[in-house]
Amino acid sequence: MTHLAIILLQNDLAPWQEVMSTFLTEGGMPVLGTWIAAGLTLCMLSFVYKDNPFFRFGEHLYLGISAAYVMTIYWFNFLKPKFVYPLIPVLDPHYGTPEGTSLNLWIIVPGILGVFILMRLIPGQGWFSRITFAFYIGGFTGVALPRIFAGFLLPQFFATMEAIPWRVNSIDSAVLLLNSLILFIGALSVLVYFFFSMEHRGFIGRVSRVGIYMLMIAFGASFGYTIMARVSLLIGRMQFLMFDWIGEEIVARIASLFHGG
Amino acid sequence: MKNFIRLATSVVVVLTLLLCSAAFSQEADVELPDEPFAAEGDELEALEGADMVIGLEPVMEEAAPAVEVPLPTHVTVSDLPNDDGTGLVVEFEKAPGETEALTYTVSVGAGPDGPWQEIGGFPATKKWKEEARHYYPAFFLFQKGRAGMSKNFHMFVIQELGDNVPLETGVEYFVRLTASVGDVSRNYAEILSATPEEQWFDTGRTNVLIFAVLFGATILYFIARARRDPNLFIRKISGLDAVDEAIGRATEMGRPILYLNGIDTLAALPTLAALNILGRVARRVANYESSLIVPCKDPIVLTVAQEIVKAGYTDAGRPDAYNPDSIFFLTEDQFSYAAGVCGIMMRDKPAANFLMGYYAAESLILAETGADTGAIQIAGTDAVHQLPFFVTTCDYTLIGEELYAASAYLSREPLILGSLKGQDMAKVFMMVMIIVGTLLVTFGIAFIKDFFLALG
Amino acid sequence: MQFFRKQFPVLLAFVMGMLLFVQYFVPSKLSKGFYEGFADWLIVIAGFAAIFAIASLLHYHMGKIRKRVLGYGFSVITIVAFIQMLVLGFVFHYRPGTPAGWEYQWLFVPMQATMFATLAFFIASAAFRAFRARTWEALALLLAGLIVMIGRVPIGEFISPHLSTFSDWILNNPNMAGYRGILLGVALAQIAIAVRIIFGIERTYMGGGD
Amino acid sequence: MEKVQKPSFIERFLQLDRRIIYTLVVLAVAIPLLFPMGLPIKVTSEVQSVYDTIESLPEGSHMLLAVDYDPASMPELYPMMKAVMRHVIEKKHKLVIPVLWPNGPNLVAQAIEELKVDYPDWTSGEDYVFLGYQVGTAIVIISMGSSFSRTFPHDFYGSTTKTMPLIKEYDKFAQTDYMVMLEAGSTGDSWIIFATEPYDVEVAAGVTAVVAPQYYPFLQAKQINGILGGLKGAAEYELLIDKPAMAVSAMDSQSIVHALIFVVIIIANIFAFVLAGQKRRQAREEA
Repeated sequence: MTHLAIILLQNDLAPWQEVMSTFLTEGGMPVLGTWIAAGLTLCMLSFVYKDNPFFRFGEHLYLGISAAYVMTIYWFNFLKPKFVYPLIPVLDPHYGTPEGTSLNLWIIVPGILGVFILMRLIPGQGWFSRITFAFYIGGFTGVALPRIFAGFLLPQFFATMEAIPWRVNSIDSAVLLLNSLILFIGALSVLVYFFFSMEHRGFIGRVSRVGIYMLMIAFGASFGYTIMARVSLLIGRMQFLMFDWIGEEIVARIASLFHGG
Repeated sequence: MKNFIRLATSVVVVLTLLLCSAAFSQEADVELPDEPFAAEGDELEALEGADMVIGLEPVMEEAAPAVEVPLPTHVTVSDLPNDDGTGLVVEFEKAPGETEALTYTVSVGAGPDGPWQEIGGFPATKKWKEEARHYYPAFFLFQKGRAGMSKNFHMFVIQELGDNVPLETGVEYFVRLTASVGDVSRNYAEILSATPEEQWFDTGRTNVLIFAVLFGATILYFIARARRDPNLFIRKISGLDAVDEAIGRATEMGRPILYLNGIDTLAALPTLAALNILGRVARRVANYESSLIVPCKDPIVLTVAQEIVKAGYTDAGRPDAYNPDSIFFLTEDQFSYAAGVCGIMMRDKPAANFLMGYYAAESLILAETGADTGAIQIAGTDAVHQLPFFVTTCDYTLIGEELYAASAYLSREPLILGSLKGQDMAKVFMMVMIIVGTLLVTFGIAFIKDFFLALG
Repeated sequence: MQFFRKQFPVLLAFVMGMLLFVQYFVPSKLSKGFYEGFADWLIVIAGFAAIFAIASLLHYHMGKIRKRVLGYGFSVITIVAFIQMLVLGFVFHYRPGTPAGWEYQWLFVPMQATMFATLAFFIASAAFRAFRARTWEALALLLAGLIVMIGRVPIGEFISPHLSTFSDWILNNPNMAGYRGILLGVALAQIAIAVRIIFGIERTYMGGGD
Repeated sequence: MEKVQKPSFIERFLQLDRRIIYTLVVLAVAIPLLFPMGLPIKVTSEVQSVYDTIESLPEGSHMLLAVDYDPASMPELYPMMKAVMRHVIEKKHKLVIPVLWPNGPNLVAQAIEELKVDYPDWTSGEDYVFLGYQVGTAIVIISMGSSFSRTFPHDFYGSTTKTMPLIKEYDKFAQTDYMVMLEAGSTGDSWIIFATEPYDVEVAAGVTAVVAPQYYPFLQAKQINGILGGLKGAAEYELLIDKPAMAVSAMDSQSIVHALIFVVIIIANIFAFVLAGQKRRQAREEA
């Protein structure tokens, strides 16, 4: 799900908007909506059987709508507040108040870099965009590098260095020892599997075999773990089709046919 | 192999040195268990910035209350370390006889006589300096163990004067501390003051700097070495050996090749890795004279992908065969992108699918649909939660690090191979550290681990 | 001009990379402002790239319509859907109780949920084909998968009350160990690629380079 | 090498068309929805403690229900949300509902409408306030520490919050007696860091199965006092409040689908094993 925010304006709705709102949220329109939603649900589900014109219709509709959705968000959340307002602050509805955007002509620089990308549309001038790529990728890599250490490498690194509870005097403590050995040896053997500059033979070969087994167990476990969540999604769609669309009463009546009552 | 030995030796030497100093510090700890301030006073940056350290005797402001309200004996207000000059910090050792009912309140004024503005309060069970590791990187260094560390010091950070008004750098602020139990309150005897200052190095990030320089230098060193000695070994990665086979098969069948760069933006490193592989694949596709389809999800990735494929065709000597229309934008929404790609898989029937880069839940939709069409599928991702689905449904999967090694493997460029070697050396270093560190921790010497934890 | 085509981008990537790397260690106001400014700049660039993406989208579908490719009618659907949603979105945002909000609720959301839900089918068929004990590795995958899968639903309790305990154990121990190894390796690989990019050794992304 | 004339049943099963599996999955989901079987569900301790806390609060306690998910996670979190809301209404607690995910509000509105059928006296402004969505995650949470009505000047329906009776007595995060957050991502981290920890408010998390592992460390650290995990957590809660609904009936489907996949995999493995044995024997005979 896209987590780009939509700004819901909290302003009071103008009268004509209120009329429109009533029309869309009460009476026939939600019913029509349910039917359309049910139809599209079936269209999209049909592709697991095989490609067909219904799916193709749904797919193309979905592509168009979602592309437009994202593009409007680009405008409202990115270009308008970050580019247009700093360039022409008068356009900001908060202009003149402390929350208003102030003039910032530096924003022309990324504007020019952005235009370089659009130069790709002109044959032969595509190389300009390379400057933008270099700015974007170079800068972002600089941002990422220390954060890989801080957020990723070092925490995992230190988490692996846990004391091994080697004093065994009960079954519980034996399990603890086993767990900590699995974590320790498991993580190291997977790292050995990833050695690229030496051949996996002899000792290294054997350790990397252990690494492969660890990976396989991890993959199997994640796979099994995810099944439940995915089945939930299908149940959700089925509940929509059966109870929201066909209707609870009709479904109950159909069910009672089989109950013999 | 020689390098391994050399590297391992240096690691052992460094660790021995650290171990020795650990032994000393342990002794120091035994001698002075209760006075970390007095013992290591000059180690503590926290105290360096203090403008005032005063008042041992609390003074009662009101008539002796019926309820006993304890006050701390030793309060300091100082600049908040490691910040941009908008913070002050109030610190004190917990008052003798502190109870759960006790609440501390901090007020700030422009002058020593007020007017006072209440900034915030906290119960005596909260706000411990021991929990604010980031601001006091060295504070824990010589404390015994981390786990059982008792909480002895309160700290309260002042960063704004209510309603989002930040503190100003270089302006002196006056601070009053009040302790209260129920309705009875007492003020701390002295009004303290301090000035927020900007810092230019974040000591809380020292360990990141150390590791970044260490690993960066290792990688650059091996790149430099590769310039002199370009014959480097790289182990077999079967997923990448299959690239030629897949492209060849697509050519024979006269069907296109589908290449996906994942669903993340260009600001993600897996996407960059995927684009690097795209460059190599495009060159091969151009040589084989088959066609390539690259549907994109991110606008910037789209533009870069076009440039890369064009370069690949040019390098292969067939710039005329490059068709910019085959690298196009589908949409930026996750599941409609998946729907669109599935549509392409089912209708254009590519004979080879490359699924590289970062993926989320849609990974399985793409891989299963692709498997159904009978295409050879080569996937590569570092998204650990999607790896199980690629491993089970694709013919070949590049797991995690292999995705990043792919561009070295396919290009065989000495410099990039060198960086791979450097990466392996960093790995050896890290593994030795983990083994030695774990052994030390197991036998009760937590110094090395604490040393690095303390730095960050 | 040759300089701007070839060397300048490499230099720019190096300068930007180093500046932002150093920025991480400097808490001062200047550095904070620089970082925030950079983030805003990236957003603006992304906005312009989005315009390019729209051009690409329209060009792709218009091309199909112009050439009367088989099924070009579907491209018409995409273009019409795109344009009407764009207009409605600009006018109404996606507030509930507006036409844009209505389309969002009754077209976009159900299609998204359905695409997501198809995973239930795919995960079943993938399990059927992949969970075969052909090799010892595959057996490890199979066993871990089956135990965790059945240990998470009520029917697992039915079979054995220890099953869910055991499935939790697998998730917290061998599973975690495997992922920790992958993550450590990936972190190292990312560091290596970042260093290569900053120092201009990896420049595939610039296209037509060397 | 001569081929067997017709593929045996075993061979045909191993090559089973995926569409047959899909059909079986659909049936395994739909039939239990039509005919609920009521397979036993064991209530776990992390769900029980959420129920116990709400149960033990005195009538009229202030509860906050944070809604941080969107339609994609609806199958798991919506039944959970309804079950918790139902419990709150039955115990006559006061409820305030903020939403920090842009596409969440419509789901809450829908749940409120559905609950009003059963509880027509449950009134906005007095018994509950639905604050709607506000952009800015962490900033919103921090700002709610000082005032709900200033952070959300209007509720979802456009009424002014400041004058509502409930908001007059319950306008600050610190006045919360218990909080439940419904999370499909990591917004819960922000709630814990900026609200429940600083103000020392007890909180429980209702989460999707996929993000549940992220929240268990909080439970271990006692930063949250309970977890409702995925559809199973929702089903357990519905059982606790004795109102089995969507989630309980869905659990039957879950169990049946899992059992189906399990059985099919086991049979496939046995068949593959038998087939391998047959092939080996054949090869030996030929040799």
